[in-house]
Amino acid sequence: MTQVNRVAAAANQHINRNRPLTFIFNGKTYQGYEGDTIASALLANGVDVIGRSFKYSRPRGIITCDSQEPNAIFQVGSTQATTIPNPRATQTELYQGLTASSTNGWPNVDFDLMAGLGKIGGAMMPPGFYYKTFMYPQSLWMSYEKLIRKGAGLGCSPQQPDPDEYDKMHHHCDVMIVGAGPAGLAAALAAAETGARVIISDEQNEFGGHLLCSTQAIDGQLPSLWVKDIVDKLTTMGNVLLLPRSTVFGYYDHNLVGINERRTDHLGEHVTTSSRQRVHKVRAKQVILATGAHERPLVYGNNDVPGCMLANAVSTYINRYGVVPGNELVLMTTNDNAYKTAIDWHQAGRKVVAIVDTRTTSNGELVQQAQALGIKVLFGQGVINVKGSKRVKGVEVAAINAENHSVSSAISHYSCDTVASSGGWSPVIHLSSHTGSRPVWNDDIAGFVPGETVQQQHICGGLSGVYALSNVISDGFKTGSTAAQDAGKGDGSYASILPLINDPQEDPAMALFHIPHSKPTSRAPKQFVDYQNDVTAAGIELANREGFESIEHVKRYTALGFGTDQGKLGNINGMAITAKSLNKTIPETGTTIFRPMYTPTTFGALAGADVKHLFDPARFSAMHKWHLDNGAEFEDVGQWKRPWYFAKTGETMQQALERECLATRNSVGILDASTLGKIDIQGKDAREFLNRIYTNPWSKLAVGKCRYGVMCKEDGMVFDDGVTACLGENRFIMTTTTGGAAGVLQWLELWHQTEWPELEVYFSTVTDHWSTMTISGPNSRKVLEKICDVDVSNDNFRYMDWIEATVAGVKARIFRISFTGELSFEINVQANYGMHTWQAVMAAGQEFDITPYGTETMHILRAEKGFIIVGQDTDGSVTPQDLDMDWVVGKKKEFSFIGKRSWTRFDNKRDDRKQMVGLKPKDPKFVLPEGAQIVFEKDQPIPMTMVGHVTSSYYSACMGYSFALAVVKGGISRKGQSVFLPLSDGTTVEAEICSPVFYDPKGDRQNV
Amino acid sequence: MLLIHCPYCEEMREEEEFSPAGQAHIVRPLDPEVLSDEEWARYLFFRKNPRGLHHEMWLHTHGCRKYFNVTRNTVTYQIMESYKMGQQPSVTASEKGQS
Amino acid sequence: MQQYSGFGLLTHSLTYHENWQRVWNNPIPKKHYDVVIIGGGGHGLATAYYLAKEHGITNIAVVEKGYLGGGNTARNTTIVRSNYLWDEASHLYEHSLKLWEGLAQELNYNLMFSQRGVLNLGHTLQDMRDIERRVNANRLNGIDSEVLTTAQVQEMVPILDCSKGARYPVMGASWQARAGTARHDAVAWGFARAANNLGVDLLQQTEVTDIRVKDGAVVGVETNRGFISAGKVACVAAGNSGVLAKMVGMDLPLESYPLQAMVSEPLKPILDTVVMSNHVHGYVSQSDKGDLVIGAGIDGYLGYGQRGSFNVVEHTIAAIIEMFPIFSRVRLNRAWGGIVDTCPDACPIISKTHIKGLYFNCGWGTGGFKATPGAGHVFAHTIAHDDPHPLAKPFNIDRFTSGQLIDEHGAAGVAH
Amino acid sequence: MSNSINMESPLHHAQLDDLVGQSGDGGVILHEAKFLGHLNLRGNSQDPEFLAGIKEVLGVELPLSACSSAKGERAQIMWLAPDEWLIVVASGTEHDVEKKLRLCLKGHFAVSDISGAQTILELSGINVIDLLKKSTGYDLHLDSFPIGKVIGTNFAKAGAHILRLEKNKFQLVVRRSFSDYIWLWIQQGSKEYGLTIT
Ligand SMILES: Cc1cc2nc3c(=O)[nH]c(=O)nc-3n(C[C@H](O)[C@H](O)[C@H](O)COP(=O)(O)OP(=O)(O)OC[C@H]3O[C@@H](n4cnc5c(N)ncnc54)[C@H](O)[C@@H]3O)c2cc1C
Ligand SMILES: NC(=O)c1ccc[n+]([C@@H]2O[C@H](COP(=O)([O-])OP(=O)(O)OC[C@H]3O[C@@H](n4cnc5c(N)ncnc54)[C@H](O)[C@@H]3O)[C@@H](O)[C@H]2O)c1
Ligand SMILES: Cc1cc2nc3c(=O)[nH]c(=O)nc-3n(C[C@H](O)[C@H](O)[C@H](O)COP(=O)(O)O)c2cc1C
Ligand SMILES: [Zn+2]
Repeated sequence: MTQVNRVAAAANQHINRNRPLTFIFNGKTYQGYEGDTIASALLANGVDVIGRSFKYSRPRGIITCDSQEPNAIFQVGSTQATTIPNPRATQTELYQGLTASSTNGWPNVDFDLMAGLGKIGGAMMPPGFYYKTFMYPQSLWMSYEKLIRKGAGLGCSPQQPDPDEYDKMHHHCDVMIVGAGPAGLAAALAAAETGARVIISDEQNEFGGHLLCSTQAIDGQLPSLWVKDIVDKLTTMGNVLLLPRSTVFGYYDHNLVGINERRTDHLGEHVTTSSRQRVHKVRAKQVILATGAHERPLVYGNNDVPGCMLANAVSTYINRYGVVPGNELVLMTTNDNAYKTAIDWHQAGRKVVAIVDTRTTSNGELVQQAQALGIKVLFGQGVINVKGSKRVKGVEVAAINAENHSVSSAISHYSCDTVASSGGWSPVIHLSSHTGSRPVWNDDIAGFVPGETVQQQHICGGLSGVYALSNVISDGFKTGSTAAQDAGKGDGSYASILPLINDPQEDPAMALFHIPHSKPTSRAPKQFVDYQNDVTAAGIELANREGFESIEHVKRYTALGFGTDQGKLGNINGMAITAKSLNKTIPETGTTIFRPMYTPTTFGALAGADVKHLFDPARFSAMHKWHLDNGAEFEDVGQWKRPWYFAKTGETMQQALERECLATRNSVGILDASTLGKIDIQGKDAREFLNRIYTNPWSKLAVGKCRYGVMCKEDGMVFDDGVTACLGENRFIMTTTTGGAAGVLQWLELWHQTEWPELEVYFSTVTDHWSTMTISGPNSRKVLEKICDVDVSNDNFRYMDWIEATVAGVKARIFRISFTGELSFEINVQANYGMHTWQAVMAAGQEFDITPYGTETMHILRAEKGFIIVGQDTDGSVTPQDLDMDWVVGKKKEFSFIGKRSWTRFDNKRDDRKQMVGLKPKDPKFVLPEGAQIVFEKDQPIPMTMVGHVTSSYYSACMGYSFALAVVKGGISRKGQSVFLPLSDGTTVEAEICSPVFYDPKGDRQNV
Repeated sequence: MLLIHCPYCEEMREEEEFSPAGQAHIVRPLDPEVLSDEEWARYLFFRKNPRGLHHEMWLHTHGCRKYFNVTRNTVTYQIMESYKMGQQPSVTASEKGQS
Repeated sequence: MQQYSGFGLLTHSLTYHENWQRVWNNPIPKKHYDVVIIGGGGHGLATAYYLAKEHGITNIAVVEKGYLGGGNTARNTTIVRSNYLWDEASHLYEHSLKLWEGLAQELNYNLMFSQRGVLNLGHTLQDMRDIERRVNANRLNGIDSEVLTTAQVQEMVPILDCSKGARYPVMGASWQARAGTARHDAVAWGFARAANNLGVDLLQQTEVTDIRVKDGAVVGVETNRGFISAGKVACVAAGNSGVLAKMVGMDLPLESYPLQAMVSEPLKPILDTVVMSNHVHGYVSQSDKGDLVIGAGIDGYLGYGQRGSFNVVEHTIAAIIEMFPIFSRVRLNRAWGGIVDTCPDACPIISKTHIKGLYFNCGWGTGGFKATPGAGHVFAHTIAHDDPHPLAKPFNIDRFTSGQLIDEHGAAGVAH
Repeated sequence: MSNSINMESPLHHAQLDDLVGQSGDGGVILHEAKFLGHLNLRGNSQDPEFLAGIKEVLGVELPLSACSSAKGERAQIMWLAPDEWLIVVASGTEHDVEKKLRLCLKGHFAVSDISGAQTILELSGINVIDLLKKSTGYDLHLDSFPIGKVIGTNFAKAGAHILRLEKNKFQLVVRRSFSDYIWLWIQQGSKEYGLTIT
């Protein structure tokens, strides 16, 4: 197929005719050029229908040339891994082999079966129709919904994981400029000339903004030369970062600007040389918004027939891409500016049927120019309806009365294949709205401009309602230097000389949005306001009639502005229609809120490199490699990977656990305990501090001794526990739970820094400094003796003592503490020696068949002893008393330590609180599920009265029966009684409440 | 995302270096045991939660590990000042119903 | 009230939809109401509806400073479920869920309440213990709830990454089949229309600037449209509850934080349950329009700006990709924020106060949408009888003094 | 069993030694300065005796202004907080230095040996700034981050202290348990520039 609409090369064009590119759309092969978007290439090839509308399945064509496009939303990509749902054809650059298809239309966009349904059903589908139906019978809704969902959505999600990578970069600058049109470029140059650090980004592939489609001379030359000149200057300056293809998707508090740079999308589908997209997070001292203005279409009958376009888009296709998207043009405008489009069309050698100007007259230079070219101008009239279905065939034009919204003459018909419309321009206020600033209406330009803000923000050019190019550029220079000055650079003046520009004199524009039809809006042909969701003028008026008067209600009821263009094209028209129908002004009606994303932003880019193995840091101990090599399965504990159990070949988990438990109880086991938090506490008030933080007393703990402690929050609930050892008169080392380590250190610092700064004490984390291995079991001493230079006999090294020694040639601290109830030694060495020492211990233990065990065996062994795990046996609502651990509460401590006061509150004094007990299932082989709920009475109707739950539960290989820890209401005084556990499989099992200490209740084994 | 001045590191840092730590200037009662349950509950749970100026604590988690105070507008998110622990704010709002 | 039905749509289409009635009026405030409800969100409107319908009190105004349903009701991720841990909470939410079932028919307004089920994923052993505990509690409380294995989860949601290679592999999940989503706006509008029909005045763009109290009893509210006298005043202002409390010199055990949500561009159907993960910290469902509705974390600091921090968006999206790697090329369309009022125990306050005739319903934090009908129902009872509804009793303000907190943090670790 | 004592630095398992010289001219150059002595020091910077003691033991003045560092022949000191410093000394001398500090310092102070807890990664090369821009939100411009400055900040999702040695050379102090993550991160982030290990 030939590019029927491609016209002769003109100087200002931005396509490379020497690089033709082949692409596929809806299965057909076409050609375009480098520099084309899919949209320009499709228009060049004369493709009219590019999709079907969402609700009514109407044929749709390309309307715009930029981020406003509501219709040309495609599926791009050729594989299930690389496909991209919903990119806009107008913003997608062509590359060789690009594959795209429409997102709606079945079996295809030219022949769509749903269209018939759309026509019939359309009448029954006004806004909010689904709130009014599909209700009866109740039971059928889920089936109705299935049907509704069948029609949902535009593109398809990929079905396979993304092969591309993404990353992010942080930047800091004095002046960040958003938009590289004439205003932004001038601002960048002025700011950069002061030496300020400048970043300028634009979402288009080339800088130049509006000038890319303009033919207006600057300094007597093509505007692209002026652009090139400035870009060249900026590029060589060293203090400027230029970011093309970079959308500022969000403007956040404290001048944070989020930018998504598309780095490889224009090169092809899966390019491996760099990340596909990169998010830049810019902290700018000053932000200049130079985002320009978007042209508004007019709202008229059947204005969605392919061939209906924005005037400026038509000019852009002609001037930038060398594409004239039709043969016979009717232009409807409310302003002089759009006359350019007719002139461009005419100069491209095609026929302008007429300019329909809604104003009664205009004498502006462009009007005169057009008339001089022999173009027919019809004043005081409007295009009230379009004929045609898959392409415009003609228009109905009539005199209109905007005041009372009526048609005031007979209708004349013109045949044409293209209708361009311009209702004026709307400043691109989106970014300024992101930080909470509300826009204000400006009557002069009939548009909203940014309102008050607390950000360090400047606006210039089209965004501030300045449209004449000479003013735009001088505004840019001025704003650039002012912003630099505000950032502490330069004196506010600028060196650059204003270029010579001749701006055509323009007559005032008319504030008109909605073209009347001879019938009332409700009966007129559909007049689309927001194309993507098929929102019509009639729909908006209906919403108003039904009482949805707030513009936010209109949005939500009709879906106005909900689409992927977020109302760029239709919002202001919708607001104007609402205002009119409610007899209000547009500023009274107000806008809805523009929020990030400015244009849709790839999830992958927002996540950056924080995916897969980098999603969250995985933390490892110094012995991790050993665990890997020895078959460990790992458990996630916080960010740590801890060995869970070490299965030998062919073993089930349960077998491994039984082996590990028995080995430890009968001989010796070894656990990597390096992940426990360790805090070095030094200072003369360390003891006093511990007294205040822990529930038990610390005043008398002698050097060389260890003690177990429990910490509560001020509400009296346990939140961490561990052993603290006295290293010196004024020095302690505290251990915390693995998951609690960071929190506990912050907790200590909080109290010290905010409440008791007078206490002389310092805290430093030493968690990572120490590798910790616990050897536990009757033979543990024998193992240690082989490699330790100190007498570790019971006489010399008592339970709950710690000593310094050399182990395997390495300086070590050994704590004689036990979490298993067995004779245990916790060996701590500097972590660089962790692996060495571990291996030495393993070698020494070989003759005793030393057995590595993981967290699960550790949990079983400690549970047999009734030791709690904070976070498993407690849940933030458990006091030490509830745990039957009143012994860990100091009764005579002078200071009212953290948590104490709360215990005397009403609820904490109840004697039917849930208390920690042991449970013995009646069936000694049955392991109660952890999390099973407990009831006192077996045969209760639902809802049952639950009195507690199982917190830990295991089969004990050592004891030969299963057992559990649980919390039970008033459980401590119910020992010996039966409870019942109704399980999720419908069975109920019985268990007996007992002491939580199952194994070696006297504690002899750890004391030998 | 906020940009916060750490009075100890003496410069502006990204929000992600910090952790918010709630309302500032809540003094722990010297003798909790003499308080009524109501008074104790007040200390534990009741907060000013103002719409407007708020004095709040932040921890420079990844920087100097120090807690400090910030006066911030909870509507505009503007930060008026940062000051060290133990110091008083210089920017305050008089709020109705507050002692 | 004009009845809605498919047949109605057909007949109205013959007259070009020109004859639909207003769904609510826009009245001038009366001088006096028996009950003034501050806050025209879902909860306020439901309260008005049930007061009028079940307690015969119809001289009611709902005073809303913006537009009806424009607060958190307009900005939540619409997850409805009742599988809470503690008895008090699960009974309240189950009461609500039962009301949801049949509410569209009662209100004659399709709320698009879709019981497509909610999965809460577990990624650690402790997650699985907590899930088991909660599911067991739910079942004994009469709430449908199940524990699923990884394989069952994979079968239910084939696009979820359940591989062992994930940073936090999926170990299982809890599943509530009766849970799901509802169309948030429709909930507000449905209640508003029904309340309006029962005679309730809906006063939009009317901001309460002060609450007047005389001799320990409430007498009315000051608004930007003048003083309105009231026998009783019920505050249902979500994130702004603290501001209202301050008007009568009260502090509440509440803090208001920014909570965000976001949507992707619309996609063809790909996910038909709600998938939540506390551990990787994100959740997602797909709306009937096709967009992925994604919930994010809460900012850690107070904020009334109705927007949140960008890093929360980044972390949330990373979490979604961790669960659903195939969504990496999908694009984010919009992100927004609400102001949620959170209690120290992550449970609401439905309570009388020390001021006679003044009531608060607040503290729903990240999860009060699901409670809309239930909360409105028990709050209406509380107001009408000046005595808490039995289901509301445990949610008294006094619990912070007694210590009888209902700690639902486990259930609310991630917003929902 | 042999008598030798094998030390393993936090990045031991990355087998950096094997990678040395393997990847030509990378835009990012990484070197692990392993096994140095690391001491965490706490004390009162207002106390002249404390300052004098430091000077005496380490032969260099304690850096007092925020985010500054000092380097002497025996030690390098980094400011971490107004009352906290990191002292880096030659491999194996940390015990002696600690002992001496305990002897010479008076009043309220604290010293903790954390030599096993962290490692120092030296990052340099023409793209080192690019890599750092991907990793930390701190402004790396010489005006805000001059040579000799040290900052505690985020490094990707971990924390780190970063000291600037030269325009294009930095020291990263990272925690042992996070070092594997940081190694993976550095590899990922420098892919497009090339990574050279020295
Ligand atoms: C992002 C996000 C996601 C959430 N996701 C879920 C979810 O998935 N599931 C779930 O169950 N819950 C969710 N929630 C919570 C849920 O939205 C709320 O708990 C619930 O909507 C609260 O309803 P409401 O009617 O009490 O409050 P709102 O809807 O906020 O209504 C309060 C109203 O009070 C008005 N008001 C305030 N002050 C005044 C005044 N002075 N005068 C007059 N009017 C005033 C406000 O304008 C507002 O309209 C989410 C919340 C957010 C923000
Ligand atoms: N005479 C008229 O009626 C009239 C009306 C409107 C505009 N104009 C012309 O428009 C131009 C206005 O100049 P200008 O520089 O203010 O605007 P511009 O439209 O020339 O440039 C704005 C640029 O900002 C970019 N942009 C917008 N939002 C962005 C985002 N979020 N992220 C990245 N980039 C973004 C756009 O891609 C565009 O390139 C002048 O040439 C003027 O003559 C004329
Ligand atoms: C469940 C749900 C789905 C939404 N889907 C969309 C959507 O598809 N497109 C859109 O633009 N906004 C969508 N929104 C967001 C609204 O546009 C809006 O941002 C939100 O209601 C908050 O209001 P505000 O942004 O005006 O403050 C959705 C909101 C909710 C609660
Ligand atoms: Zn700091």
